[in-house]
Amino acid sequence: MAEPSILEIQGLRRDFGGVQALGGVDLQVRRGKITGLIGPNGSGKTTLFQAVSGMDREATGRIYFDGHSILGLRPSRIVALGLGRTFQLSRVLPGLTVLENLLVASRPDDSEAEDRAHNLLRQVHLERQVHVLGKALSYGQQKLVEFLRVLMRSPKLILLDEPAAGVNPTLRRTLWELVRQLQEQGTSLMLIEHHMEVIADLCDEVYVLNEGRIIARGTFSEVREDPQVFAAYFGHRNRTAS
Amino acid sequence: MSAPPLLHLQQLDASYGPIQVLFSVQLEVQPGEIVALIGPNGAGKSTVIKSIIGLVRVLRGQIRLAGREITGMATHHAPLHGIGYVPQGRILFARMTVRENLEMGAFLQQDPRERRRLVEEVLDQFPQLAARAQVLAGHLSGGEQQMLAIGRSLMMRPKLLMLDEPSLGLSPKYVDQIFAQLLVLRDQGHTLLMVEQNAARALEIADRGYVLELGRNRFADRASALLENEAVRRLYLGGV
Amino acid sequence: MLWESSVLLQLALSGLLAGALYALLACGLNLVFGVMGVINLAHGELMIAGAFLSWLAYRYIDLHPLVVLPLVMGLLYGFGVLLQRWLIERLTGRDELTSLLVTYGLSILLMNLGLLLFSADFRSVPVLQGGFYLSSLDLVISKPRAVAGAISLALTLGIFGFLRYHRMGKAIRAVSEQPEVAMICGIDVAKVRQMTFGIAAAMAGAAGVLLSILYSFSPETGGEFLLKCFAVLVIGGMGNFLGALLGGLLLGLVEAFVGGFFNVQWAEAVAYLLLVLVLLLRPGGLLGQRHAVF
Amino acid sequence: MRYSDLGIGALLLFFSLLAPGFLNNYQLSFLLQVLMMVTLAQSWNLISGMTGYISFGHGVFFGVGAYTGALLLMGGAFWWVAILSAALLAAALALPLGLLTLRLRGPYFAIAMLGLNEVGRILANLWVDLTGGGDGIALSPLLSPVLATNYFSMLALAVLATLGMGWILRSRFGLELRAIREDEEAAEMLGIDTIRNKLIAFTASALLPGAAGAIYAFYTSFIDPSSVFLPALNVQMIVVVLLGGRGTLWGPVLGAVLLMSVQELTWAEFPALHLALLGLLMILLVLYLPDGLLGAWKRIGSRYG
Amino acid sequence: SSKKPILVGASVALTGKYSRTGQEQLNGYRLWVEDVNARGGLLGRPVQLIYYDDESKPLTGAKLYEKLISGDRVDLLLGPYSSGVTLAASTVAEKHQFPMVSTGAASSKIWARGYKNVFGLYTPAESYMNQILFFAKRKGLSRVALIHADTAFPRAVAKGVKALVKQLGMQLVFEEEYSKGSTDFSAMLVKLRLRKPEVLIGGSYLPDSTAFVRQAKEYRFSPKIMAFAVGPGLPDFGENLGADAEGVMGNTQWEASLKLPGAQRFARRYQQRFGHAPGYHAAGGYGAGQVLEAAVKRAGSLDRDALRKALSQLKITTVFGRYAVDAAGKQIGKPGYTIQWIEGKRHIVLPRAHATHQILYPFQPWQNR
Ligand SMILES: Nc1ncnc2c1ncn2[C@@H]1O[C@H](COP(=O)(O)OP(=O)(O)OP(=O)(O)O)[C@@H](O)[C@H]1O
Ligand SMILES: Nc1ncnc2c1ncn2[C@@H]1O[C@H](COP(=O)(O)OP(=O)(O)OP(=O)(O)O)[C@@H](O)[C@H]1O
Ligand SMILES: [Mg+2]
Ligand SMILES: [Mg+2]
Repeated sequence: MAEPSILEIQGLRRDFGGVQALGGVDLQVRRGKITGLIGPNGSGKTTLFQAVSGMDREATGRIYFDGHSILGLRPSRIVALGLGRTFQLSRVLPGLTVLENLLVASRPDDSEAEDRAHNLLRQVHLERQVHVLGKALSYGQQKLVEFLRVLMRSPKLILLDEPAAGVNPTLRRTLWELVRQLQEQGTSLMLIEHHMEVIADLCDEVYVLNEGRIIARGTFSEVREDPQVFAAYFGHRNRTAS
Repeated sequence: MSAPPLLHLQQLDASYGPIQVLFSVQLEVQPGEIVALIGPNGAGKSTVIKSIIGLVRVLRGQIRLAGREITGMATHHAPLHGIGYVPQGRILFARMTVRENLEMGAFLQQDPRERRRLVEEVLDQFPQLAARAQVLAGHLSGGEQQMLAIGRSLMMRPKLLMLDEPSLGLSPKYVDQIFAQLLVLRDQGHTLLMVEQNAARALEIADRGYVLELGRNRFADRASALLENEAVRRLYLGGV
Repeated sequence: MLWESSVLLQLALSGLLAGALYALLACGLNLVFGVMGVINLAHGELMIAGAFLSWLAYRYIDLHPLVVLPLVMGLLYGFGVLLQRWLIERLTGRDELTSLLVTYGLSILLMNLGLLLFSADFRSVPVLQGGFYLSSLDLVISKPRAVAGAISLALTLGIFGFLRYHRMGKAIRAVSEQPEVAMICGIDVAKVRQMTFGIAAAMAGAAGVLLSILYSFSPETGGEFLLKCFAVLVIGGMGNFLGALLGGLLLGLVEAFVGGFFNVQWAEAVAYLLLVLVLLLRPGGLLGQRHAVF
Repeated sequence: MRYSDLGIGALLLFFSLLAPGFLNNYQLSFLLQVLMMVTLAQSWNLISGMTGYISFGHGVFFGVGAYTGALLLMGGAFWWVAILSAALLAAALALPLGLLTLRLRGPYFAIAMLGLNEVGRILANLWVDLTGGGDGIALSPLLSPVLATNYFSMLALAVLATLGMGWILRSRFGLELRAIREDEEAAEMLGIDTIRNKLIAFTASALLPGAAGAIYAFYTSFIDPSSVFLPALNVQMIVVVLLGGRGTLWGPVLGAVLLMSVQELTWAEFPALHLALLGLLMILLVLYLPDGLLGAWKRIGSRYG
Repeated sequence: SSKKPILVGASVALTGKYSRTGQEQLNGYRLWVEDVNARGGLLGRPVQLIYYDDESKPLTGAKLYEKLISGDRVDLLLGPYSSGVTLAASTVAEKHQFPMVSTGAASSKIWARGYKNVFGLYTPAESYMNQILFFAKRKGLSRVALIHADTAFPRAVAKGVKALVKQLGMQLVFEEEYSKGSTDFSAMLVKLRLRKPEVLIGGSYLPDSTAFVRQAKEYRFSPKIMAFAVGPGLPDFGENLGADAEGVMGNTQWEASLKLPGAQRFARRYQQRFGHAPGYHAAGGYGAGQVLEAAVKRAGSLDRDALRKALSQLKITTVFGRYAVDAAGKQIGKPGYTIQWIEGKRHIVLPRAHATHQILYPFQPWQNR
């Protein structure tokens, strides 16, 4: 392969009025792989997603997605290039039904969108909620809809921001199953997650972010041995892969 | 047992507008206990807590606090009844300082000196917050935010503290801290009712647990028994 | 000859004094927006209600507007509380659009009731006539302007202090951020909202009384002032209390200078121009903050 | 469009086409005004009902259309050329205006539009050479098309507006507009080109009032700044949509017929009261009939059906 | 069956910015209808007035004349109040070739459009300020400042002033237009103080002229002559300003003190009937009725062509004054009058022949009062 990484970030910086949320981050997401992004709360993970997805256009540095420089592009342009993301706090469209939420996220020319939507909803046991308004969903249900919505366009790269937070353990397994299927179909993924079992299980490579800087990179077993990572992230009681 | 339970839900039905969500839910919390409430998404766990606190309309049934009926109370009376609540998703007054957030927790305390004293007490309890007392709440890290939300709910020294997913979105280090803090609170004499998707860990520190599904009671037992229960493990704890 | 310092000073002074009134009015509008997310399009009519009360008191019981001021503020406080309880409270949880529409309806209703009761005639309360003359600077200070400006400023700053330091003021801020959590803290959110709307209405009423000694007014005057208030809010940043104060003074100044150097017709349009300019260049307002800051 | 919608539409159209045959001039002018309201309301429905961007200044396009139409007619243009140009000019104005204002979220947009009417009025007043300023423009009765012509032009416009709305409501474009209304950032993140969509909706929604303004100018033969840049017109179009039902097809039609009839009656009976009543109506509607008469009808229908 | 009433239609400003003057005009119409019917009606039929509120808006006015003509099928038309509404309404009348007697409108523009069906009563606005300017010239004044609102009538006044100032060789040192409804003149006054005009002329209505005088006092602006088009002619002007009205000049179309046939009697009856003294708008309303009455009598029928002919040839004197129109229907028979507030009362001061008081000159500077 001529170009191994689908996402290439170089020297990404972002300040919020003096607070440096990202202090020059370099990062690659390899094609067809699942890349984990972990780090303590407030370390800048979501901020990085905001910049990559075009929601925040005030970051500086370089971001290449699938060969295009995308820093400064509007989200819809970036989505058109094949990127999809979820939000940490779900942004389900409150006045649209669950089905409409999925349909509006599909490609305009997708004639099978409706079937796909029903299929996906069945997999996470939301088939009874098809015609329920987004605002009438529980916290976890919203997170699930948010996740399914990204799949409607079959993007090349998906950024997932704690997709399983607030989702119950059983469904969480289904969700990870879906993620693995996506990978098998050739989709690249980047995942923010605080559950270490998942990171250990799914991720081919892991980046650890702390105070806006990458402090470690490697496979999960490599980074978890790193004393710096241990101090910043895991704390006194290490409950990792079970 | 002569003393009534601290919290007692009897045959509780509740709804959002025309849509009924809870069906005859039963639940008891004894003084000094930690009780965990678990179940799949959309089971109605948050709704149970919201109906206790008066944020959701109760259709039928009763809610008793130390024997006294409080069904359908006005939410802002919760501190008067000795109920503290930590909502799902660490919701703070982001543009007020840590100290002001805590002060709001003791809004009902009219005497400013007494209010200040309460703030100091809670800050003693959470040394991490003490260092950042003048910082805007919105600028705290996730774990600190959750601490602040809990601290705020403790300002009026509630008998009953209800927490909706305290570990949501927290990094492992903070999750450990929070769960440790909950045990400390129990030892200080607070009674805790906790909703968690981190169900296994919740049951580890809880005395008893309830499993809710589709708005109905499914299981209720000692926490350790639930952890052992095959069906519970498979269906709700994500085990095999 | 327009550049003479006495002329500049003259324009600046009358601009600032007029601006203080905008600030008072805008701060009330801002308070309601900051706390409830409601843009009260009837705020101008509340002001006119204050002006007419002042006029009635002067005309029929011969009371001086400055004596009537606290009374009018009290009455409008009560009216504001009722409006909140009967109207705005019912809209909580509905989208922004809804409250815009309801207050728009309210504004039309109040204005036309005003027209029915008082006709479209312009009134004024001719007290505090004339001006002080400072011969050393060759400066005249209109008496009504000086008094109205000073009172506006004092009221605005007083309310700012209340929000900043008083327990109830802090409760208002808490409600503005997270009403549900405020409830859990024991704050009676409905009451606090009523109080907020009441305060805002009282501020509008006070502005009305001051307006009555400054200019002539009719039931239709409210709308024009409201538009200026929006310019003020946008300049200062919606929800930003201090911003509104500064924005008000700034608008007064700009109007005076545009009127002085160009033409009063343009001075009337300048508020809107300023509004559009700020919106385009700094959509968050000059002091740039989207959310309630007190 | 569904068959029932087509049926209703055809029926309405049939009667409207025959109307000039059996109505006197005054009744026909009344109908013309109803059709105008339908047109304006559909246009407001498109931008504000669908995307949630509340336009309090849509009347400005009406004003621009009225002046364009009147001036062109005086300059010797065919009446239909004048109408077409008025629509196009209004849209051409909406495009840059939308580019500027549609970046503003929520209340900011509403505020920016609220003042627009006033700016239109002031400009028309100041630009004396073109508009005659406060004196207004009187079209010679000889130049203006006759009432029936104006009536049919307005009818065509109302039909066009309703057909367009019917299409949009069922199209993906409509769904995307609603997504924008719900959460614009999230919609953008779902790949919806929000800027383009808003601009299209805004520009398209300016065409209708532009044309309507021109026809209205022909019909009254006299315009001046304060009568075509009329705040009350904005109120009326909003009330019509609310009365009928936001984001629905027949809501604006129903609303226009009802409101104009009520106004016509109250006007004669309580001359000073009717605007106050309009305000009250607006409040009551939002409080008690949040989704308009059509919505209430559907709710009752589903309860007993 | 010939007892079927004759319908006279009009729109009046009952609400909106002209409601005050509109109401007076309507009262004038109503008093005339009562009198006509007391005299046995027109052509042996009773007269009935049909009117609607035009909200002071031209477009509404136009709509209402359409309603009156096509809907109510009235037999005769009276005009609305204000030049703006009349400009709009007359277009409808013209479209239907329906003659209309117009009062309450003074802008010459109305009669410059080649219409054949509008017949005016008011002295045209362009000549309102002529007497005052001639007087100023006689006193050797030359620096004139002109301010005016931006609607049809004030603009017409301004046009007349500018032409005459030029013709008399005086100097226009300041001119500024303001939006109707403006009440803050502080910036304008700062400029006026610098220009030091001797004569200030305002093309103004009541609210703006009142506000201007108040603020002129605050800013100590005192030219030798201060005159406004409409405001000082109304009792409210004195009421609102009290002693500060002293010396302000203005125009009137009519005063009860004028020696016109029936004027005193009209003023008395009006006072009884409506509880206040009539202003010139009321007298104009009554006079318009009289003109219509005379025209119908002369035409002998309600035929529109006959009426039009009668109206253009008619020359009579009503309680309002002389009526005679040129070929376009514009009033040419009636002079204007200059008034001044003196000791809390309105007095006619010019022309001399009708004066009820010696003119007060110059305007007392504020600081000397
Ligand atoms: N809009 C903003 N304004 C000011 N500061 C911000 C803003 N967004 C983020 N920050 C700050 O930037 C830092 C990084 O935040 P970010 O949300 O990226 O953290 P995170 O790694 O996603 O944390 P978590 O695991 O809790 O979600 C934090 O200190 C946060 O307070
Ligand atoms: N505002 C609302 N309006 C209507 N229905 C709602 C609303 N909020 C929740 N529901 C419904 O009530 C049910 C229970 O919701 P609840 O929030 O109590 O679930 P939960 O058990 O807390 O789930 P989670 O673990 O996802 O937070 C869900 O099926 C949801 O669809
Ligand atoms: Mg994050
Ligand atoms: Mg929940």
